[in-house]
Amino acid sequence: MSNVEQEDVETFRQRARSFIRNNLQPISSDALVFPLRNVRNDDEELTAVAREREVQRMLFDAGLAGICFPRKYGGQELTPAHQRALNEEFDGYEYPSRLQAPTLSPCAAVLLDFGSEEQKLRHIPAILNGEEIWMQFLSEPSGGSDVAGAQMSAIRDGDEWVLNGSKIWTTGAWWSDWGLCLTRTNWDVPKHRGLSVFILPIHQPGLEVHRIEMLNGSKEFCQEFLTDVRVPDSDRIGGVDDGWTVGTRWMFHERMLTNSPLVTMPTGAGRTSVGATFVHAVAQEAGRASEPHIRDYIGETLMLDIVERELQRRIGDGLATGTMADQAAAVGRLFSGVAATRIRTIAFEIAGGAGAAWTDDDGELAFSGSDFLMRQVSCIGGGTTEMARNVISERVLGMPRERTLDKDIPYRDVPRSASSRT
Amino acid sequence: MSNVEQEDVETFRQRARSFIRNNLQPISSDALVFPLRNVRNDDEELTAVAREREVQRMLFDAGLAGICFPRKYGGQELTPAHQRALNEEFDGYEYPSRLQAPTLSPCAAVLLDFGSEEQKLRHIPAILNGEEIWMQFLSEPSGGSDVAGAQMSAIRDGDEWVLNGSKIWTTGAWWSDWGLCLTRTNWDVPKHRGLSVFILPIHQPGLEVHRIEMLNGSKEFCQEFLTDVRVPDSDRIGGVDDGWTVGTRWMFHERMLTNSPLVTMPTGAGRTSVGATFVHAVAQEAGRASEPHIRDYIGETLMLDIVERELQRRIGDGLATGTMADQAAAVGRLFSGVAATRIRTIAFEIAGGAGAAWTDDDGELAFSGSDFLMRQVSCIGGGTTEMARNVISERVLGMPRERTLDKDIPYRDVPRSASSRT
Amino acid sequence: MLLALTDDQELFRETTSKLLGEFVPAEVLRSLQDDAIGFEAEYWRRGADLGWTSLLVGEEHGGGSLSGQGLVDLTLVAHEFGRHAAPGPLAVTNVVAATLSEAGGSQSNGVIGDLLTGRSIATWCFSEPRPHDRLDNGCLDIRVNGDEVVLNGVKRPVESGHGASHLLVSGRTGAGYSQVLVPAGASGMTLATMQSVDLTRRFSVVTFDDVRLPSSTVIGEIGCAGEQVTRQLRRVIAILCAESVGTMQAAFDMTVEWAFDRYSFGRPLASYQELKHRFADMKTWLEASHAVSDAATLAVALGEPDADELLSSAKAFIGDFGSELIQDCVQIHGGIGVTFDHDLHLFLRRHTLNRGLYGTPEEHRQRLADLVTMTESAT
Amino acid sequence: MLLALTDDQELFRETTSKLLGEFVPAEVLRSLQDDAIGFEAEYWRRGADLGWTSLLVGEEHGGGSLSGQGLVDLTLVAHEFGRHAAPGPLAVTNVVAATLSEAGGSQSNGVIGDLLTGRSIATWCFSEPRPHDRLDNGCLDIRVNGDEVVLNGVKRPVESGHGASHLLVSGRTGAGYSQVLVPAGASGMTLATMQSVDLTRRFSVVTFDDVRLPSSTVIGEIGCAGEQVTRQLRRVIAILCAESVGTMQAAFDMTVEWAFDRYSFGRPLASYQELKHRFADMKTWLEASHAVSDAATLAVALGEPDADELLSSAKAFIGDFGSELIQDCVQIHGGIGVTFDHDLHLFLRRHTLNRGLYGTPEEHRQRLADLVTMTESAT
Repeated sequence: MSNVEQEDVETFRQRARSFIRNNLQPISSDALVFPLRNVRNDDEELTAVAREREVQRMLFDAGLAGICFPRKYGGQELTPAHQRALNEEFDGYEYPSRLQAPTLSPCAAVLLDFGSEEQKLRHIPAILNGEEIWMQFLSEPSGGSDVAGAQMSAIRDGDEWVLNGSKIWTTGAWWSDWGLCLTRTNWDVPKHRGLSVFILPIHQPGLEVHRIEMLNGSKEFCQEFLTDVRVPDSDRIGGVDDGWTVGTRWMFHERMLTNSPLVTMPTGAGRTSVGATFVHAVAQEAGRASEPHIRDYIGETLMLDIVERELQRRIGDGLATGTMADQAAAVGRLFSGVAATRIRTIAFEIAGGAGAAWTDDDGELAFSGSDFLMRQVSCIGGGTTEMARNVISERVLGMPRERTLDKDIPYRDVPRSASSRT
Repeated sequence: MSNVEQEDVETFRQRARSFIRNNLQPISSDALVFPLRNVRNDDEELTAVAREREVQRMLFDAGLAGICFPRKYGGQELTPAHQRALNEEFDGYEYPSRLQAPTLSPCAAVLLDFGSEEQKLRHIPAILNGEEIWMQFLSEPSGGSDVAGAQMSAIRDGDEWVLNGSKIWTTGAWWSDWGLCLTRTNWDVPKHRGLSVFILPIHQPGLEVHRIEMLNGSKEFCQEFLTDVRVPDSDRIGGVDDGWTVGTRWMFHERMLTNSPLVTMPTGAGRTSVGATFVHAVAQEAGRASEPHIRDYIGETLMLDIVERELQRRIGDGLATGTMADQAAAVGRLFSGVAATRIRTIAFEIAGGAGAAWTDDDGELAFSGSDFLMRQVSCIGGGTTEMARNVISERVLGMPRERTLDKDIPYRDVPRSASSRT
Repeated sequence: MLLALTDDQELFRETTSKLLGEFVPAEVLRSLQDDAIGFEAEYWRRGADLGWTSLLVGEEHGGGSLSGQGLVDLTLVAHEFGRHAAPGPLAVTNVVAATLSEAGGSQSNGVIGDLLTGRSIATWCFSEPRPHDRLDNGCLDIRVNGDEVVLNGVKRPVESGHGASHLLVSGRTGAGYSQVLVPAGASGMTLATMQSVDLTRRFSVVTFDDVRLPSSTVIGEIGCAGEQVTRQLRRVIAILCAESVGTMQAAFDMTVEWAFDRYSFGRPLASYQELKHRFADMKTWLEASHAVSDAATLAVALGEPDADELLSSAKAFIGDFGSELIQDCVQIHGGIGVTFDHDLHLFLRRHTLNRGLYGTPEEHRQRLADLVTMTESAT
Repeated sequence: MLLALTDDQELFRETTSKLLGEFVPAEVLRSLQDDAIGFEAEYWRRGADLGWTSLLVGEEHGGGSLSGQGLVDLTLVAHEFGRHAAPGPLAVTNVVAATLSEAGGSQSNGVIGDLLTGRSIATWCFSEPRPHDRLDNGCLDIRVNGDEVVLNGVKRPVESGHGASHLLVSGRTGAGYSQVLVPAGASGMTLATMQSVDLTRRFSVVTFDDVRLPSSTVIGEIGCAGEQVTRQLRRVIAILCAESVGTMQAAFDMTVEWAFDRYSFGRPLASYQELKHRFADMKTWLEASHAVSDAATLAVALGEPDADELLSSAKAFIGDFGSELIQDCVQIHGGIGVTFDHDLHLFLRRHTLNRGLYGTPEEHRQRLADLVTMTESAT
């Protein structure tokens, strides 16, 4: 910790509040419930990104960015309690959501954990002031939940590495700047022992960004194709072939999500909560808000909102005080995925026939059908709920690990599909 | 098949109908929904058993017992279609339920499959005329779902075998006559290869029947303790150490349950169905039968009743015509377990506070709490739903078998609990 | 689908399946996303040649079934439609054709003929907008005025409203039901396009503003069409259920295959117990859906007294458990399963659409509860 | 339970746990099944000595908390009660003691003193029979007649009605609420025994037939006890929730242990992925229950404006998900888990009891919906 006198939480909160109210726009909270609705075109998306970079810069200049980052990298070096106060003050206001995850966490978090001093000084201030938006180059098309099974190849060539392969499920890589990339540098050792991590600019020759079209038309996600992309060895994070050491922390930061003290995210801690507000609006639109059966759904939604908030708070406290193991973050991830799925289902149930066919003047109802088609996204994105359950049972409860058949053999000999096998 | 001219189904149905209506009592169907309610004392139970033996004898004399059993063993040698007609005619009438499962199936079914001619001639007619009620001596206290892990020991002594050990979860062993018993005759080979099956009278020296008290006070289930019980080798079913060949069919017959053409069971195929009738009565008692939310539950219950009936019918057809593998019976077992659990939960939900505390004049409501405490019984008894899911995924869908660590080692070396291991 | 088909039925099912595989593979479906009609005329004509639209029509009108139970035969087509997420107004065209054939009257002969050859399609205007959007809640007014009938009201969603040559409109004449066969382009009738979860099925809001037609367009007796409407509703639900079971089967089959092919941590997904157990649940729901759908269809075909309770059980069960089944298929596929280029959503869409038409699961549970109450108060 | 206890709190929790383990192990609970009161007087006195009944009572009456928030401290006791399925009217005795202490008035001093020492117990008469069995639906009449009050009505279920020296009765005086402290044996008051799912908690139907008492038995102002009743309800729900979380914790811990110890097919149950994933779900529900229970308790203790939404969220969530958790523990145990000799049902019973008292999950979801409507129409 630094020796500078620390601003107390209340003073900080007042400062944050006055900045936010004087400089930022109030927003509706729908975007929080259904992040993947296909409601913005590309121009609007780019405008939104630009505004968020601007807001991040304003926060940086106002001393409200990087609350728990060290001062020497442009942060405030304050405590999770300060971050929480900031989150509470952001409730109901615009905030630079695209710069939080994955830029601040896991990317900047991994840089903090494993980056060299040069790397940190070069990138973290640029991240905190909104200049650099980062993406995780982590998942691969063939990979599913097995992130350590990366097949993106990196081959050393003097002081450089040559990368070839494909990454997938990067949100908005087309408007982002840097990628944190897990690669395979050694195929002759077991899977976890042949990985290395690099950072690289996204917009460069040999790196093609393809926009993935989701079933509802949304194109937020991208897939990247790397062909002979050269990365200097100075942009390696962690040791050669020791990428899984980095990867383990990386996974931890990913599971932390809203619990991370590195991330600014409105708590929704006010009197109402986004899910219940949304479901209530759907019920009103359907003219059914007073039916007891529908009220049961509305009540259930508020319950899920509140229980999730309190659960995340408990986990946050547990992680902060060390009474819970790092892997307990998976408990929050599991709950939030299942709860979001349930809330989409409830809205769809309330919408009735309008979930199947609708007109534009059906208001909130008009989204219920395609939201329902996208329902599982909340249990897939950011690590599946299945993986969360594995982590909870094995790492939190200490139950025997699932048998893997790829542990003690060279990765090149691991069967990767029935077809590849035959 | 015999050469005797076969009675056609309609004639048979008319004959069955007139016998049933002229000789048997109409009954309420509640017993079908909640077989484990603690509502009868021992005297009443024994009276009921005696009446069922009597009814079975009447059916036997009327040519309505053992519809699909060979004539030479006292059966009718008719078809599953005849059995189904009989089941339909029994709808709403008393029937000898205690003589169906496990006496007729799996026990008599296993005798038919593997018994010697002498064994069949001795026992099957006695079963069909109500003289002999049989029990499965199958599960063991240490066994859980792993029935092939039997530890009941049988040691050869000349022309006899000496049995020692304990069996559990036999329904009503205290009023039954014979047991079909899975034993271990060889500890030095892998688990499935050291088993043998015997039949033995239940009421004999050295065989102590202990009544198990369920949490709701019901004492239908028993545990048996065998101490040096001697069984002649002529009462062995199948080969020495080849008991798993018998066991596999035994398990099949157990999963068949209501689909077995050997078993008489009212179909509930009439206009109403037991679950919905029951749930509707609970809702009326609670004064809530007209609330839309409660009507949703009532509708769901009727749906489950009807879908289960049609599913069982489809599986029955599939098994009879060979379009489905034997193991498909597990599909019906899984559905019925889950549906029964759901129906108990629904009744409990409708009862509201009366599920927690009640008076005797609360009618149907008075059972909802303790029924709920016993809810899982329908997913445990007769093979757990977990085992059914294993069978469906592995044997019906052909997915890879779960890894077992007890397959290729002598059974005496298999770890049976963490405590036994250390 | 039925466990056992006759040779004729199996051939018919197979020919249908082949035609669908040829004309409307997944890439074609995706390309039809923005098509106004949702299918090519040639496709529909070829299907009609196979008999898609003639199974419920009497032989005197040129129709005929394979097995004697045209509805049962038709659900084989519907099942294949589900398995291919195929386009075209299968249910409504058939239901209208059946009613026209049963109602007799020579002036329908031409319409029936065109439906049989696939030259034109027809649709049924049944559901209405909120607050009249629940089953049996419609209020479109059909008034007799001399030798004319006058229609006022709104129907939605109406399937293939834009492509149909004729719209069979159900409405009220006082306390009774009437049905009128309205030709496309009738004066006072306006159509507005709706959006739907499905890629190729099209729906409209159809507004009737003093639409005047000769009395000869009335199908059946004025004010006495209640039974006709009930029969149509039963048939359309049976067809939709069979189609939905087809979507479930397709999604399930794809996902089983995926589970065998895809490896994670050196093992096929199909070897993970937690997934195996989910597949076991899905298999159970799938078989149950086949069973209740087939039983309901047969009961409707034979006019059994328990047809309604079977139908509502089927619609409610297939709706709810089918959603869970297909969504779990999505979950098991992971991110790829929610992309536009993957085929899974084609089945999820079709299932979701059918779930919402002609009564949601919730509405059918309420109908089932009504049946319980009726039975219990009768005993 | 709270993640972090002070040393005082931890000592208190531990001493309570030890006393429960000593006085009411599972065999004792089973033996109390047919006991009229459900616990031994000595047991309760020893608990009172530890402070079980004094945490909500003001210091001026001899009470006092450990942490400054008596309700928070009391939920530690409740949690241990849940973990041991312990007997005794913990919630109602404390809630009555708190109200008497807050209402002041010297004539309650003796009653409070006896409650603090554990010499006697008190109970609260709140819920009423159908059709007045929903929350806030009571109609027991409390009428002022000169310097007397007259009670007419029925209360059920009333916890420990037979053992209580005093019954705090909530009722209506016109549109307002009143509360009267009725001594055991009051003329016109009759008690009938109820049955319950719990082994040791006892309940009665209490009928008030023109029960006349001096006005001095009124606690607080006549007709103005609404806030008192609300406070009591909040406290009793907070205590019940904490106790229920304790039952979930106990069932979960037992079952995790079982899964490690029990082998099937040569492997511990805990190595089966399908079970592991169910344990992961249970762990999630358990942590969520702890979290919302603690947050609700603190909000009630501090009088926060969101206390009601937290409480109803806790009561609904813990009720529903707790049932599923404990029932799944039963399922994992198999047949042994539904036998009387096994301990699991002790926790299932207590949880099921608490779920049904002071509002089922369904009722609390309705309350939450009311809160949403209020908030949304305010904005």
